Amino acid sequence: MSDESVKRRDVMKGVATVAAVAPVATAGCLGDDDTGVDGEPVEEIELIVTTADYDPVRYEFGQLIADNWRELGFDVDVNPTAWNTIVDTAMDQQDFDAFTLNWGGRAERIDPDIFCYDLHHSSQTELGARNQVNFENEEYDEAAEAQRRLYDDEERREQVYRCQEIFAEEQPRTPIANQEQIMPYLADAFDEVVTMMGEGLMSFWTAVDSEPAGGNSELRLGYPSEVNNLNPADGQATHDQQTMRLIYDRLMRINTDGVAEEWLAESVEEVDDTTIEVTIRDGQSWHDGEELTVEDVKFSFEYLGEHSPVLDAATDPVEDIEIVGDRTLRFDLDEPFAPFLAVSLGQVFIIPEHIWAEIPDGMDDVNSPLDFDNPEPVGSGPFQFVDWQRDEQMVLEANEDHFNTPNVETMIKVPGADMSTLVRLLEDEEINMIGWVPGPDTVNRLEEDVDHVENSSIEDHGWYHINYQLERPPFDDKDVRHALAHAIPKQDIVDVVMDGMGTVTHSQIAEVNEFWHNPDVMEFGDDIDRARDVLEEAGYQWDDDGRIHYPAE
Amino acid sequence: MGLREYVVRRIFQLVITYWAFITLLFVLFRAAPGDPTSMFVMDGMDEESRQEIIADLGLDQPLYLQYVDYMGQLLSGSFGVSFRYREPVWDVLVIKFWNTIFLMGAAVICAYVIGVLAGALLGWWRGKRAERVGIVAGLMARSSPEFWTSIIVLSVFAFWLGWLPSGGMRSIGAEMAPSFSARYLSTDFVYHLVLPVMAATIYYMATPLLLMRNTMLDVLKADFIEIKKAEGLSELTILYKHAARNSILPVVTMAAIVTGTAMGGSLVIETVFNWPGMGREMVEAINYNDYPMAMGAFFLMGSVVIIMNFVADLLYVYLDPRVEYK
Amino acid sequence: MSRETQGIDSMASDDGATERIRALAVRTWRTFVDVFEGDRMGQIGLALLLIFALMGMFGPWITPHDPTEINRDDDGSALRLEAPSTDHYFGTTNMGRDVFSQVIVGARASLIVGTIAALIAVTIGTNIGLISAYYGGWTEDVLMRITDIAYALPFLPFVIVLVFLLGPSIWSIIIVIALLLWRSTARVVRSQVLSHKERPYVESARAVGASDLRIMYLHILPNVLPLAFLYAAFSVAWAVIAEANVSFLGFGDPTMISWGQMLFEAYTADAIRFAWWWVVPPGVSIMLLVMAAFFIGRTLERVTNPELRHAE
Amino acid sequence: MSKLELDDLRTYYRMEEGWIEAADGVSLSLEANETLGLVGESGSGKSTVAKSIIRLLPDNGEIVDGSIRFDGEDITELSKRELRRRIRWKEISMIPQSAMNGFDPVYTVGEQIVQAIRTHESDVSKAEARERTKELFDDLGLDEERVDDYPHQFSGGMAQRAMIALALAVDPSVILADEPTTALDVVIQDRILGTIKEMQDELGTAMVLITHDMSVVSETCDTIAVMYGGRVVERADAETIIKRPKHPYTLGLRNAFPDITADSQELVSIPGSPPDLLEPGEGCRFAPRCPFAEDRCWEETPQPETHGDGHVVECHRADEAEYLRKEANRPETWRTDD
Repeated sequence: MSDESVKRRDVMKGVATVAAVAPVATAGCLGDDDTGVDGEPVEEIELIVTTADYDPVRYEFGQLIADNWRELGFDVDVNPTAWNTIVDTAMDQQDFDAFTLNWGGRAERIDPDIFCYDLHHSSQTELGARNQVNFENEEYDEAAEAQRRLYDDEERREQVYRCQEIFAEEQPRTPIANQEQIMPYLADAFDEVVTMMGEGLMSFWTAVDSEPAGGNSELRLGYPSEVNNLNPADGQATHDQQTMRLIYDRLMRINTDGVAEEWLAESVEEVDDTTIEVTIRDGQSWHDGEELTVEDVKFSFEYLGEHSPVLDAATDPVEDIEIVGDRTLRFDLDEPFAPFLAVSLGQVFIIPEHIWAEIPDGMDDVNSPLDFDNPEPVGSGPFQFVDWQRDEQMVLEANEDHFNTPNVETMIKVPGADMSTLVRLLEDEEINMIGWVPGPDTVNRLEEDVDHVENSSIEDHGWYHINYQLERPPFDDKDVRHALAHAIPKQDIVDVVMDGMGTVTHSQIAEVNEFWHNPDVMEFGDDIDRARDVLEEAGYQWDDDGRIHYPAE
Repeated sequence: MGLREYVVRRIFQLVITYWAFITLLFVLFRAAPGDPTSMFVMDGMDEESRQEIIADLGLDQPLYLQYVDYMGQLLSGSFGVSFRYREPVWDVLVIKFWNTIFLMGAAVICAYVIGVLAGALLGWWRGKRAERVGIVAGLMARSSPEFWTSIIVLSVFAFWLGWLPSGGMRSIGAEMAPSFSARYLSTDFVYHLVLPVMAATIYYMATPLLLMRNTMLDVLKADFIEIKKAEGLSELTILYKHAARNSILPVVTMAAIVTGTAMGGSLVIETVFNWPGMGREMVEAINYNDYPMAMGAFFLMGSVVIIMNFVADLLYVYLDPRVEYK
Repeated sequence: MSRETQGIDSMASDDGATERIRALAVRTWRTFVDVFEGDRMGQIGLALLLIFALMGMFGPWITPHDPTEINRDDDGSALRLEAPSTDHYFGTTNMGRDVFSQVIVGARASLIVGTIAALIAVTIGTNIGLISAYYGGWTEDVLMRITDIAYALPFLPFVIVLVFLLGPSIWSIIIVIALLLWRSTARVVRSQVLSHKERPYVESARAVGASDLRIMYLHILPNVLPLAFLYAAFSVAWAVIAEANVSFLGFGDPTMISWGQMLFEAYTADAIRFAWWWVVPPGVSIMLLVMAAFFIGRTLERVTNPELRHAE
Repeated sequence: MSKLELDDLRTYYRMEEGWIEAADGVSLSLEANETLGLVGESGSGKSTVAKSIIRLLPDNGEIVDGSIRFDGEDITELSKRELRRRIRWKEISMIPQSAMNGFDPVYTVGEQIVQAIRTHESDVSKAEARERTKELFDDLGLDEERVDDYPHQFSGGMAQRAMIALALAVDPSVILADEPTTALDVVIQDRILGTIKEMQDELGTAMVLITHDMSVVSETCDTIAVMYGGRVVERADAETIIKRPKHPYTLGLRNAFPDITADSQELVSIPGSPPDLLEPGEGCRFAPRCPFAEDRCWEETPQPETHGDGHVVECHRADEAEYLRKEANRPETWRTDD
């Protein structure tokens, strides 16, 4: 705590110096008499939001937040920016005052590691890494590191709770809301529809375990964009991975409760802190009929570890893989890594060595594994690839030989140019499920007017939030962050922008992620008066125009 | 100048235009901000991985080397590999190209047939109320961007009357026909084709319609029209065999431009009607920073326009026996 | 000989220049008045344009609501998708914004893009046409090849690519549209100048030693100006449509309300299915503005082509 | 019964400002095999008369009164359809001023003649029609092979011959020739006129030759009607008109062309311009330009009066013709004050 305050004082000194130098020339005429306050005015805040069409929610709540901040006396410029540019400037170059963001809830992110460690550990602050806000807090770092080492969930949870507490107290980002994921499907087509936090009807389990109604044997799933490619080494887009995991097995799967469970692995055993022993199921085969062996598994981790930029992080902790039996292999880790089961074993695709060993060397025109378009993917998963007409449909067929044969016989993935074309297709019964959240108005219309369509609903553990650049004033002052956070109309955002389809949140781990969520952290939001009080107590002042000024020196 | 010499010269011009077009493409896209990885940052990619991919795509090479590469690739008939699909751009586009050609080709043909016939009629009806109504209708159609006509026909024929499918090119789940002709001649395909073609036709019809009417006014003043009337030919014969036939030249030249507009229009029409064509691909490619794909689509669209210009010039020579090759 | 065949120029001497231009202005003005007087469509076009221009200029002051404000009812909840009422003439959007106010403010984007892009395009086009026709030779060859290449570029894709490269702002939209739109003006102006170049008034100007620039801009240009005006009207129409298309595809200026953008939002919110009042006003506005430009263009066509005046 | 008889034909054009009285009370008659010359300046209404006969008036043109009898039948009463099927080309064909513009440029001349034949004689095969076209070409002194040429490949004179072939294609009984030779040079003019005459004699076709050129009619026509300001001011047999005209306008016209009489060597044109026919009101329409106009000429419209054998004149001073002729021969008479 004392370290932190020292640091802050240093920064403040810096600011004061700048502030003292810059307006010195004009000090005479801009003197204190004019404004009635001592400190320099707080800089203009540029709030970067997405464009309305990229994400109307972020665009809209950006405006609401700006309105409230202005009420506090801040000078706020809302700047709707193309997503590409946000990535380049704000996320890569860390060149921003504040910007809105949404971490989508993928199954792999149910494990708290990414939200606790990757996003907020001080080692992740270099350009391009994910701690763009430059949050550096030793105490936090300790907790974030600790949760990685603890294989015991209860013990680990304590550290995760600690992370959430410090995060809330420091407010390097202000969590705003979790979206309610409402996805429509045809009621007549299914007896039972499985859904999952964060992914809704796009989840693995929906495809595998949903029970079609009599007469229907197909899952026709619409999604508002097309799969890019089915190269397991590439898979940059979430959607690609969501498709490939139907075709390729993984050793573990994250189940609907968010817990990693054995999948292709029959058993997973922690031999010690850094040694994991995995035994794979007996008698598994590839879609082309070849037998799936433990060598394939070893090959997959090594091959993808070497060639796949996306799975790089997942294979990173692995130092060595050793085959110790017919169906058994051991992973040796550099250091204890608790998320290994969920994040690594649960993410790395198992690919056939007899095919991928040839790539790229056995191919013309393919220079690296990433260049391979993998036109007819061969996996061992519950679905096997049949045909793909890009932008029309992708046909997958149930793998009858799989240990968990899907309940549907066929799955057709249908891409739409946008949500409205998909909703049209659903109403025309051309497709029977949509793996994306339509706008609230469409949800209401489907609910009220369209009888044959039903909505499935589940919370997202992904979170809408706002980021502050902690290296820049005034965000370097925790009091300011607190005040800004208090001023955010979280409830209004959920009610108005999301039309009630969401939940206010105060932590980076969502409430729906019950096991890891810490319900007892500092809460901010919906209280402008409190925000003003906080600023006043910290010595901030307002001039006659209502503009906020830094505390006098 | 003989016909042959004219054609040769025209081909030479074609080559120059092509080269300039291709170079322009390169310059445009290499100046583009962002790179193909930025779309996926939120999906969990770290910085190191991004740099790896950028190097893998050759984007860290000096610009002139990239240009040489690019020209070499194009000369060997390759557009390169899609950043996004990891598949040769040509393989993706060859299917979408035909999807677009069938859609926009049908639309331009419909627009021309209807526009020319109706435009001729408007010219014939000079000064009548029907002409006025026709002109206003034509201007109205031309003033409504494609997406607006699309929204209207969609609302009427798909949502309200429910006669036609609201999007897509084929029914979902239909077996993919193996042969080219079976793909594009099935009733299912035509059923899906009607609505987008209608939307596009309404917009593109206006240009030939109004132009045809204008040139008709000139042609109808010609002496031979009077003679043909005096000859006792039927009005229809005079209107379509003589007057319209003589008015069609500028309209034909305009076809190249209308085709160009239609290529652009495919961006909008295909997006609204969920049509798996080049236009929609291009919009997505830009959104995904997939430059080879966007370039490929742009290249093909430009090629259609350039070739249509070329064909229009040759057609001009064919249609008008008086034309001199200059 | 009529004015059109002779060219508006008989004096080549310097002192006549201003007078001549004034006379030309007066005559042109009279012709405009004449032509518009006899043409209902042209009058409708002018009236519409005037209305839109007023909306564009005074929009922010005459809107009944702030177009970006979320309207709420008494208990603070947003008035989402309200049907048209006396309070909200065109109803509200899914965020509770007033559609009527947005339509009024949206006029500005269309007008700015339409007029400025058209102005730039016609300026470029007229100059290229003038210079290439006047000098001929390789100048003409080069300029006309460039024009050919401009014709080879599919309009909308080019605009979208470039807007994407330059960043989505209204100014890049304007520049990019203008960058292609000049091509048609260049071609027609060139052919018109070619025919003027050989006329006696140019010869005599040359005989008294007028410079090329002087001949081009003081003698020939006034004669092709009506044509340039005509193409300016058409360019306005094309530019407005282009802006709408760009916005509809999601590449528009995110900081500015425009009709295309409104339709894009309405379309992606699927409002076609349940909120016609949000869809129809911006669509009809685009149509009417473009129609106004075409109506005016049609009337101007009669100024440039007197034959048409008699034909109808 | 005359082949073609116009009785008090009034054809007006509707304008915003009122009616243009382009043909105002025109009476003419044409016997089989006769050639009638219709002479006048442009704007005199001669073309309006021709267009009225074949009913090709522009949309704002209207036959407001009078009749046009063809073989005794009033063809102004016919429906468009009947007119097209029975009269046009089959009975009355025409030769336009410029043959080059009379053909559709995008079809060969042969195709167009064949089309005309087959429109009216549906039982004729394409090959037969083509044969007949070749024969016509032959008769008119054109190379048979040229039937496959496009109009632009013909010279002016040849095009005019081809046009005559078209006009004669279905053997009409009347040809309206509207300034058929004005576009050609003098030598060819003569030849074409000769050819027309020849064909006409051979086929027994009547012809109305419309021209502003007195010298042309004098050689070719049996009767001549002179039009001015929408009215026939004088008509008679050719010799009478050439030798003993009575109307001052005819006198003036005579002076404007060489070789009609040896009396005047100097070519003198009539000063002034054609009258405005927009509701002209009372008075002789030639009065403003007439050197012999008197007060009554300004006030009363002269009516047609017959002077001798079929010589009809519309002039208050027709009785003083001898004196007028003498005066008219002096160029000074036609000079205006300036």
